[in-house]
Amino acid sequence: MATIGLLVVLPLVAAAALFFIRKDSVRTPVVIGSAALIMLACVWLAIGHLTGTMEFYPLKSDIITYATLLIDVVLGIYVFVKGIKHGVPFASVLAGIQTVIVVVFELTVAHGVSIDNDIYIDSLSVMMAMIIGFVGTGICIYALGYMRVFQEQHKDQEDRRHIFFSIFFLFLSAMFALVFSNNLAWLFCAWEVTTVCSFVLIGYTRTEEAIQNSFRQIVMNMLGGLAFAIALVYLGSAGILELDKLINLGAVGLAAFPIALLAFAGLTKAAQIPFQSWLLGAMVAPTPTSALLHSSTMVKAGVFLLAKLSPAFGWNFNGMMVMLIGGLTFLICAFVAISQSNAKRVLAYSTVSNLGLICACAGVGTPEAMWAAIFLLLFHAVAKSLLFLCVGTAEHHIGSRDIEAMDNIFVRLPTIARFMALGMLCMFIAPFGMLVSKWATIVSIADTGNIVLMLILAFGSAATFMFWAKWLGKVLAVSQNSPDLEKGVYKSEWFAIGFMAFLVLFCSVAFPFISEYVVVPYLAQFEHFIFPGLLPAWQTISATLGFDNLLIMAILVLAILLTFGAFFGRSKKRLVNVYMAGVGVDPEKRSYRNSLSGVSESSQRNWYLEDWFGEKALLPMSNIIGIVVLVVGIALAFINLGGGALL
Amino acid sequence: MGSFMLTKMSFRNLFKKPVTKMYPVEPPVYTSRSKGHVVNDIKECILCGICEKRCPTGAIVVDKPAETWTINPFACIQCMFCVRACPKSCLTMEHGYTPPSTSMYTHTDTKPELTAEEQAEKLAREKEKAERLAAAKAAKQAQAGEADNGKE
Amino acid sequence: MSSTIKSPWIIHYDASSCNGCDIEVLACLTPQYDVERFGIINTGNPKHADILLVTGSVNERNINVVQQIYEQMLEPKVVIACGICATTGGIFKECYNTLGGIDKAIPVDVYAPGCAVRPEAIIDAVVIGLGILEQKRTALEQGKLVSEKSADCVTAADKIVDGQTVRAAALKITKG
Amino acid sequence: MGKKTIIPFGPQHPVLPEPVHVDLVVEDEKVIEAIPQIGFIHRGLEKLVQKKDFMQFVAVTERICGICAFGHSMGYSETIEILMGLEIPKRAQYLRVIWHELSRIHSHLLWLGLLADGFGYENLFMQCWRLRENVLGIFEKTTGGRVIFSACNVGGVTQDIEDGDLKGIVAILDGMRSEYEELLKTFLYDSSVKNRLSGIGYLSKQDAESLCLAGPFARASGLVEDCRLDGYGGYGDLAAFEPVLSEDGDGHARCEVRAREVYQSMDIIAEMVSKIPDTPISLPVKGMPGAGTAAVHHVEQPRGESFYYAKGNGTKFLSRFRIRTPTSHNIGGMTKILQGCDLADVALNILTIDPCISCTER
Amino acid sequence: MTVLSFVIALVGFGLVAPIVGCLLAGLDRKITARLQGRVGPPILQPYYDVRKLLAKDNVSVNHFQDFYVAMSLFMAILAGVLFFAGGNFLLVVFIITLSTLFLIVAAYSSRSPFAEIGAEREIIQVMSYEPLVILMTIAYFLAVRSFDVSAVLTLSQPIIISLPLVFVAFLFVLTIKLRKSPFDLSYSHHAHQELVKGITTEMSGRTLAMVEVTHWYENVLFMSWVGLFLVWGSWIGVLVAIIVALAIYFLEILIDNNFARVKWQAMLKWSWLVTLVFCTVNIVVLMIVS
Ligand code: SF4
Ligand code: SF4
Ligand code: SF4
Ligand code: SF4
Ligand code: SF4
Ligand code: SF4
Ligand code: SF4
Repeated sequence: MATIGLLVVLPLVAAAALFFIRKDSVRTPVVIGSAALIMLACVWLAIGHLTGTMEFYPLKSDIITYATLLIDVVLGIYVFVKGIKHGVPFASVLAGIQTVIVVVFELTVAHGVSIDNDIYIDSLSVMMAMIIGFVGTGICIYALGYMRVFQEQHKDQEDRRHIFFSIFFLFLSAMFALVFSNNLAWLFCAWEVTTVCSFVLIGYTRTEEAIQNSFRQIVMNMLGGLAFAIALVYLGSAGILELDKLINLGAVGLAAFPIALLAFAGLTKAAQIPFQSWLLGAMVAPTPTSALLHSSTMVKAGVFLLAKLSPAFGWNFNGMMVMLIGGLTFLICAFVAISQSNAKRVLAYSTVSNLGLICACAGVGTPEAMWAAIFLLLFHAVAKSLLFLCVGTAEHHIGSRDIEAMDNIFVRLPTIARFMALGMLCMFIAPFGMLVSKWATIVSIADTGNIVLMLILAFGSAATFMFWAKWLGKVLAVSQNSPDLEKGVYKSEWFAIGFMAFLVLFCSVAFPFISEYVVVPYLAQFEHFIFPGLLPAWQTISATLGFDNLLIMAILVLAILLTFGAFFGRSKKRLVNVYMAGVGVDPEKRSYRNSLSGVSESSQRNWYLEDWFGEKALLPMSNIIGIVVLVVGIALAFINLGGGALL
Repeated sequence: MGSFMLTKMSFRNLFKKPVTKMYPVEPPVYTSRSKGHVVNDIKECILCGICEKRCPTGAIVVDKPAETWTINPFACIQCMFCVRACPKSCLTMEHGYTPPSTSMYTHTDTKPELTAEEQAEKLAREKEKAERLAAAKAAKQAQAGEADNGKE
Repeated sequence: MSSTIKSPWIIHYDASSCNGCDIEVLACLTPQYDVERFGIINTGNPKHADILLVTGSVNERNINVVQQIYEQMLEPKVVIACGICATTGGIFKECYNTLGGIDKAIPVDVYAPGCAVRPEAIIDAVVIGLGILEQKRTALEQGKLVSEKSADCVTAADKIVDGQTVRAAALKITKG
Repeated sequence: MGKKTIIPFGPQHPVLPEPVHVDLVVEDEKVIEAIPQIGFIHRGLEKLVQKKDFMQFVAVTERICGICAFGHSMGYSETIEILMGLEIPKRAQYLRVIWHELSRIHSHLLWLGLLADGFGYENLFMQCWRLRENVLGIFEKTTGGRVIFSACNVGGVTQDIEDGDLKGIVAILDGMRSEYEELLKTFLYDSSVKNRLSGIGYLSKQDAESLCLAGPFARASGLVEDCRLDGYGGYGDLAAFEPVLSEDGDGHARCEVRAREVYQSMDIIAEMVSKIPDTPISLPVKGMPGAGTAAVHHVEQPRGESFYYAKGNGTKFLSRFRIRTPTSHNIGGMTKILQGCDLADVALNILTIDPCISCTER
Repeated sequence: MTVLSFVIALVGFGLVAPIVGCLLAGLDRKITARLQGRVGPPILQPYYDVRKLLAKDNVSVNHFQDFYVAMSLFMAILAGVLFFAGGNFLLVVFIITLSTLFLIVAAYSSRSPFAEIGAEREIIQVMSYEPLVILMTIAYFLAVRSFDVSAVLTLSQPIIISLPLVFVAFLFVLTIKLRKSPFDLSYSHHAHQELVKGITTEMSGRTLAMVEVTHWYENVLFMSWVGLFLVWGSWIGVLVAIIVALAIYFLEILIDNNFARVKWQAMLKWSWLVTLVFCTVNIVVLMIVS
C-alpha cells in the first residue's frame, strides 16, 4: 500500500524537480536516480504482490478526491485555453463540457456515493506497474542521450528539455495511479492527466504539424474522456463508483451502457479505428515520446482498462463491439503497415494493430483470450520500446527514419541493427512472446468458434508477417564493409536499449513461469462468472496451449540465443562478389555497368503494395465501418440493455 | 478457355516411349547428306589450292612444295565451298563431326610416297607428256614456219 | 566415381554467337536429346553452375562479361567452347570487333567444333568436361586448385579424347 | 520513398537467350523505367565484304543469324541476283520458298517454346521444341545441316530435293498438325497462358504504324505488313496470300499471329510442292557485280521485314553491304511496351517482339 | 507428446525424411521428364546433386547467410519432429514459418538485387498461404477438439470427412508450399525466370545443398499434412494416407506441368479467395453440424 503511494509520489517529485533543472549535469543524475528508485519500488511491489490475489485498500481520503477534482479542473482550463489560443475551438468546447460535467458530478452525485475501496492490487496491475516502472523509466534514461542529440540537431529550437523530462515523469506517476485506482473518479483523473501529458509531448517541437497533431490527439481523447465522464455520472447516480463492483455487474448486463461508454473511452485511448489517426500523428514527436506512448503509457492505459473490463464482456453487445473494433483494427492496420516506408509509421500501425488484437481478445472475454491479451500487452510493451529506441538512435545516425535508408544498417550500425532485429523477431515470429500470445488468441478463438475473428486473425497474421519480414530483411542485409557509424551513441542510449533487449529476452524465456505464477492465478478469480460450463481458466489453458508447449518455446528461445551466440557470423567461408548479370563493377556498392556505359548502383526497395494496402485504399472504408460499429454498439447498449433499470 | 489443355499430350508422353535419342549409348543417326567433317582423298588431290582460296574461314592450307593438305577442323564451318570447288572432286563432306577435344589441332594429309610401279607409271606419263609437248611444240613450230612461209 | 560428374549443372552464355549454336545448346535440354539424363540442369546462374558453355566469339564488349561469369563460378568448374566461333572466331574472326575464340578471355577446357555445333558434340564435350571436372574436384580437395587450367588436367583429359574412350566414358556415366 | 529498385537485367540472364542489357527501375514489381542496351554481339560483319568475295559472302550472311539463317542467305543472294540482273530458275525459287517457310515454322516453334519458358511453362516449352525437331530433321535430310545448312547461293540453290522427298516433307508436316493443334489450343485458350499473355504489352494500330513495326509484331496490332505480299521469288506464284492478322495488339495477339502462321507456312509449302516445276536448280554466275550498280531488296523473315542493300564496284568484292533487320524496326515498340509493365512481364514483353539481337547487331 | 515420442520422432523423422524427401524429389523429376516425353535423370539425381554441391568450393557473399540457411534447415527438421511426435499442430505451423523466415532473411542478407526480389516474393507467398494454414489448424481443432497431432489417432473416422473443403483449399496452397508451378515465384529449380534463381541466387555449394535438404524435409512434412487428413485410429488409415499422399504428389507434379507461372497478384488473390470461401463454408457447416 505504501509502495503504491511511493510509486505515485516518487515520479511526481522527480517531475517537479526536473521542471526546475536546466543543466544536463544535474538532470542526468536526477533522472537516473529517480528511475532507479522507481524500479526498486516496482521490484519491492512485485516481491510482495506479484503472485498474490487481489487486495483492496479503503483509503477514504477526501483530500485526494478534492485534489483529483482540482487537477481535472486545471487540466480542463489548460486545454480550454490552448484550444482558444491555437484556434481549435472544438477542443475547448469538449474540455469545457467535460470539466463542467465532472465538477457538477463530484460536487453533487459523487458526494453521496460511499466508496469501500479506493485502491487495489492484483497481479495484472502489478504487472502493468512493472511495465511502467521498467520500460517507462528505461525510456526516460534513453531520452537523456537522445534529447541531447535532438537538441543539437535542432539548434533553432528553444531548449525546453526541462518540460520534456518533467512531463515524462508526470506521465509515469499518472500511469501508476491509473493502474491501482479502484475509485473510478480517481481513475478518471489519472486518465485525463495521461491525455494532457501526451498532448504536451506531441506538441513538444511546436512546429505547425506537431501542434495540429497534438490537437487531433486531444480532440479524439477528449471524446473518450467525455464518454468516461458520462459513464461516471451514470454510475454515480446508480451508486457504483468502484471498478471491481462494476466488473462484477458486467455479466449481469445492467451496467451495459456505462461499460460501453468506458469501452469507448478505452478504444479511443488505444487508438482503435476510427481513432487510429491520433497515434499516427503522434509520430512527429521526438522518438522517446513515441516509445513511451506506445509501450508503457497512454495507449496501454486504454487496453489496460479494456483488459480490466474484459470479464464483463463476452457474448454481449459490448464485447461484440470491442471485439469487432479490435479485430477490424488488427486486420486493417496490419495491412496498412505494409504500405508504409517510414519506420515510425510502421511501428505505429503495428502498435495500433496489436492493440486491436488485445482489444479483440478483451472483447472475447474468455480466460484464454484474457490470458492472450495480457501477454500481448506485456510483450508488445517490451518489444515495441526496444524497437522505438533502436529506430530513434538509428535515425540520429543515418539521418532518416525511412526504412529504405536503413539499407545496410547491419554493417553501419551493427549493434543497433541486431537489437532491432531482435525486437522485430519478438513481434511476429515463434518462439518469441508476441507470437505465443497470438497462439493463445488462436486457441481461444477456436474455442469460442467465432468465425469472423478466425478469419481476421488468419489474414491479419499474414499481413503482420509481410511488413515485419520485409523490414527485417532490410535490416539484416549485409555488405562486406561500410563505415561503422555507431561511435557517437550515448551511454544512456546503450543502457536503455540493452535493458529493453534484456527484458525482451527475459520475458520470452520466463514466459511459462509468468504464465503459471502470475497470469493464470489472476484469471482464476474470474472463473465463476464467465461462460459457465467452460473449464476453469487454468485448466483450459493447460489443455489447449499446454505448459509443455510454452516450455518448448522458451527452450527454443534459449537454443536460438545460444546458437546465435556461438555461430552467428562465424562462417569461415571465403567471400565472393554478388552476381550482377555479368556486368558488376564494384560489389560493395552493388554497382554495375549500365546501359549508357556508365556505372549505376543497383538498389532494392521493399515492396509496399500501395494499390492494395495503401492508406487511401483501406482506411476510409474501415473508418466508416468503425464508426458504424461504435454507434450501433453504444446505441444498443443504451436502448436494449435496459439502461433505465439501473437508474 | 479451360485448364489442363496440355494434359492429354502429357499423359500420352508418359505412357509412350520417350522421344529421346539415347546418344551416346546409341550411336548417332545420320542422313545421307549429313555434314560432319571434310575428308580429302589425298591420292587424287593435285594440291591445286583452289579449296584453300574458296574456303571462307581459311581452314585449309595447301602446301605444294611439302605436298601437304592441312585442315583445321576447329575453323571449318562445313559450308562445303571447298567440296564443290575441288576440280578433282577429291574432297568429300563425311558424316560425323570432329570430336570435341581439350586442345585444338589440325589434320594434315601428305601425298603418299609412290610405289615403284606408280613411280614407273608416273615417269612414263611424264615422259609421254613431255613427248606430247615436244611433239606439239614441233608441230606448232612447223605450222608457224608454214605460216611464215605463206606470208613470204 | 564421385557425384560431381553425375550432376553437372551448366550455364550457357551467348558471347557473340549467331544463335545457331545457342539454339543447339538449348536443343540439348529438350526431349530429343534430354541431357537431364546426365543430371544436367541449365541453371542460368554462375554461382550454381559447374560447366560454362560459351557460344560465339568474344568481342570488346562481352569479354568482360564472359570473364565475370567465369570468375563467379565456383571451383571446380569447366569451360566448354561450343561452336567454331567459340573455338577460333569462325567466319567472323576477321571482323574488326571480333577478338577471337573464347580462350582469348578465359581458359577453355574443351573445344567443341561445328557450325553449328551438333547436340551430340555438346554431349561429348560435356562428357570430356566431366573427366576434367572430377580431376579438378580431387585437386580442390587436396587444396591444389587452381583457377587456371592446370597442366596435368590437360594431359589427363587428352588421354580420353579420342572417340572410343569418349564413348566408353560416356557409357559408364549413363549406365552407372 | 526516395529509393527505387534498380536491377541490372542482363546481359547474362537465364531468361534471355541472347545478351541484352536493360537497366530496370522497378517499384514493387512495376517497371517505371527500362533503358535497353545492346552491343554484346556486334561483330561488324558487314565490313567483311571487303575480305570475302561476293560468292563466299553468302556463308557470312547465313551466319548473321542462326535461326533465320536460310532467310538471310536467300535475301543476300536475291539482292545480288537483282544487282547482276540474274533470273534464277523456277525450281530454285520454289525450293528457296520451301526452305524459307520451313525456317519460319522452326523459328516460330522455337519462339513459342521460349515464350512458354518465359512464363514458366516448362512442359509447353519442351513440347514445342520436340515438334520443332521434326523440321530440323527435314533440314538435315535435305541439306545435311540442322540449323545452318548452306543450301542457298547466288544463282540458285546448292542442292535439290527429290520429288519423293518433297512429298515426304509435306507428309511430315501433315503428321505434325494434330499435335501442333494441341499446342496451339494451349497457347490460345489455356486459362493460365491467357492469364499471362492477355493484356500485356498492348500497342495500338496507330502506335504500330508510327513506330514502324515489322512482322508479326506489327500484324498483331492489325497492320498489314508483310513483304511476301510483294511476291518476290517463288512467292509470286502463290495462288493467294493473306497475312495473318490480329487486332488485339497485346502479347496474346502476337502469340496468336505467330502460332497461326505456322499453319500458313505449312500450306505454302504444300502448294509449292504441288506446283514445283522440273528445271535446273541453279544457273552459272558469270562476271562481277558491276561498278556503280546497287540494289535493294527485302525479305519477310519470321520476325518481319529484313532489308538488304548491296553495291558493286566491278571487282569480286562488293563495296557496300547493309542489312536492316526486323528487330531494329521493332526495338522502339519494345521500349514502349516495357514502360509500366510488371517485372514478371519484362521478359515476356521482350520475348513477344521476338527480338533478334544477333542479326540486329550483326 | 512425451519425451519418448519426441526422441523416436527425432530419430525417425531426422533420418527417414531426407531419404523419402530425396526419393520424392527424384520421382518428381523423373515423372516430370516422362510427362514431357523425355527420359529424365536417375531417381537418385537429387542425392547426386546435393553430394556434388557439398564438394564445391566453400565461398559465400557474407559470413551470415549460411548460418541463416542452417537455421532454416534446423527449424524444418524441428517442425517435422514435433509433428511426428504428435505435438501441437499450431506449434509445427509456427516453426515451419520460422524456417521460411530464416530462408528469406538469408536471401536478404546477400544484398543481391535478384535474391532480394526473390525474398520479397517469398514473403508474398507466405502471405498467400499463411491464412489458410492457420485456418486449417483451427479447423483441425474444431474437428478433433485438440491441437495435438496425436489426437487424430483416437478418431473413428478421418477428418477429411468433416473437412473436405479445407482439404481442397489446402491442396491449393500446397502447390505454393511445394514451390511448384504455377506458384514457383520466388525460386524454381529451372532457370529461365525473371529473377535468375530468385532466393537462392547467392547461395552456392554447401549452403545450396542445405536449401535442397530443407526442401526435402519440408516436402515430407507437407505431404504428411496431407496424410493427416486421412488417418484415423486404425493402421489402415496410415496406409490410405500414404497412398493418397502419393496420389496428391502426382497431382502436384501434373499441375506443375500444366500451368504457366502466375504473377503474384493472381497468386495472392486466388489463394485468399479460395481460403476465404472454402474455409468459411467448411467451418461454418462444421460448427452447425456439431
Ligand atoms: S581443290 Fe581439290 S585438288 Fe585442289 S588442293 Fe583442294 S582438295 Fe586438292
Ligand atoms: S567446308 Fe567450308 S569452311 Fe570447311 S574447309 Fe571447306 S570451305 Fe572451308
Ligand atoms: S559456330 Fe557457326 S553456328 Fe555457331 S555461332 Fe558461330 S557462326 Fe553461328
Ligand atoms: S560509331 Fe557510334 S558506336 Fe562507334 S564509336 Fe562512333 S559513336 Fe560510338
Ligand atoms: S555495319 Fe557497316 S558501317 Fe557499321 S561497322 Fe559494319 S561495315 Fe561498318
Ligand atoms: S532474330 Fe536475329 S538473332 Fe534472333 S534468331 Fe533471328 S536471326 Fe537470330
Ligand atoms: S530477322 Fe532476325 S532471325 Fe530473322 S533472318 Fe533476320 S536476323 Fe535472322
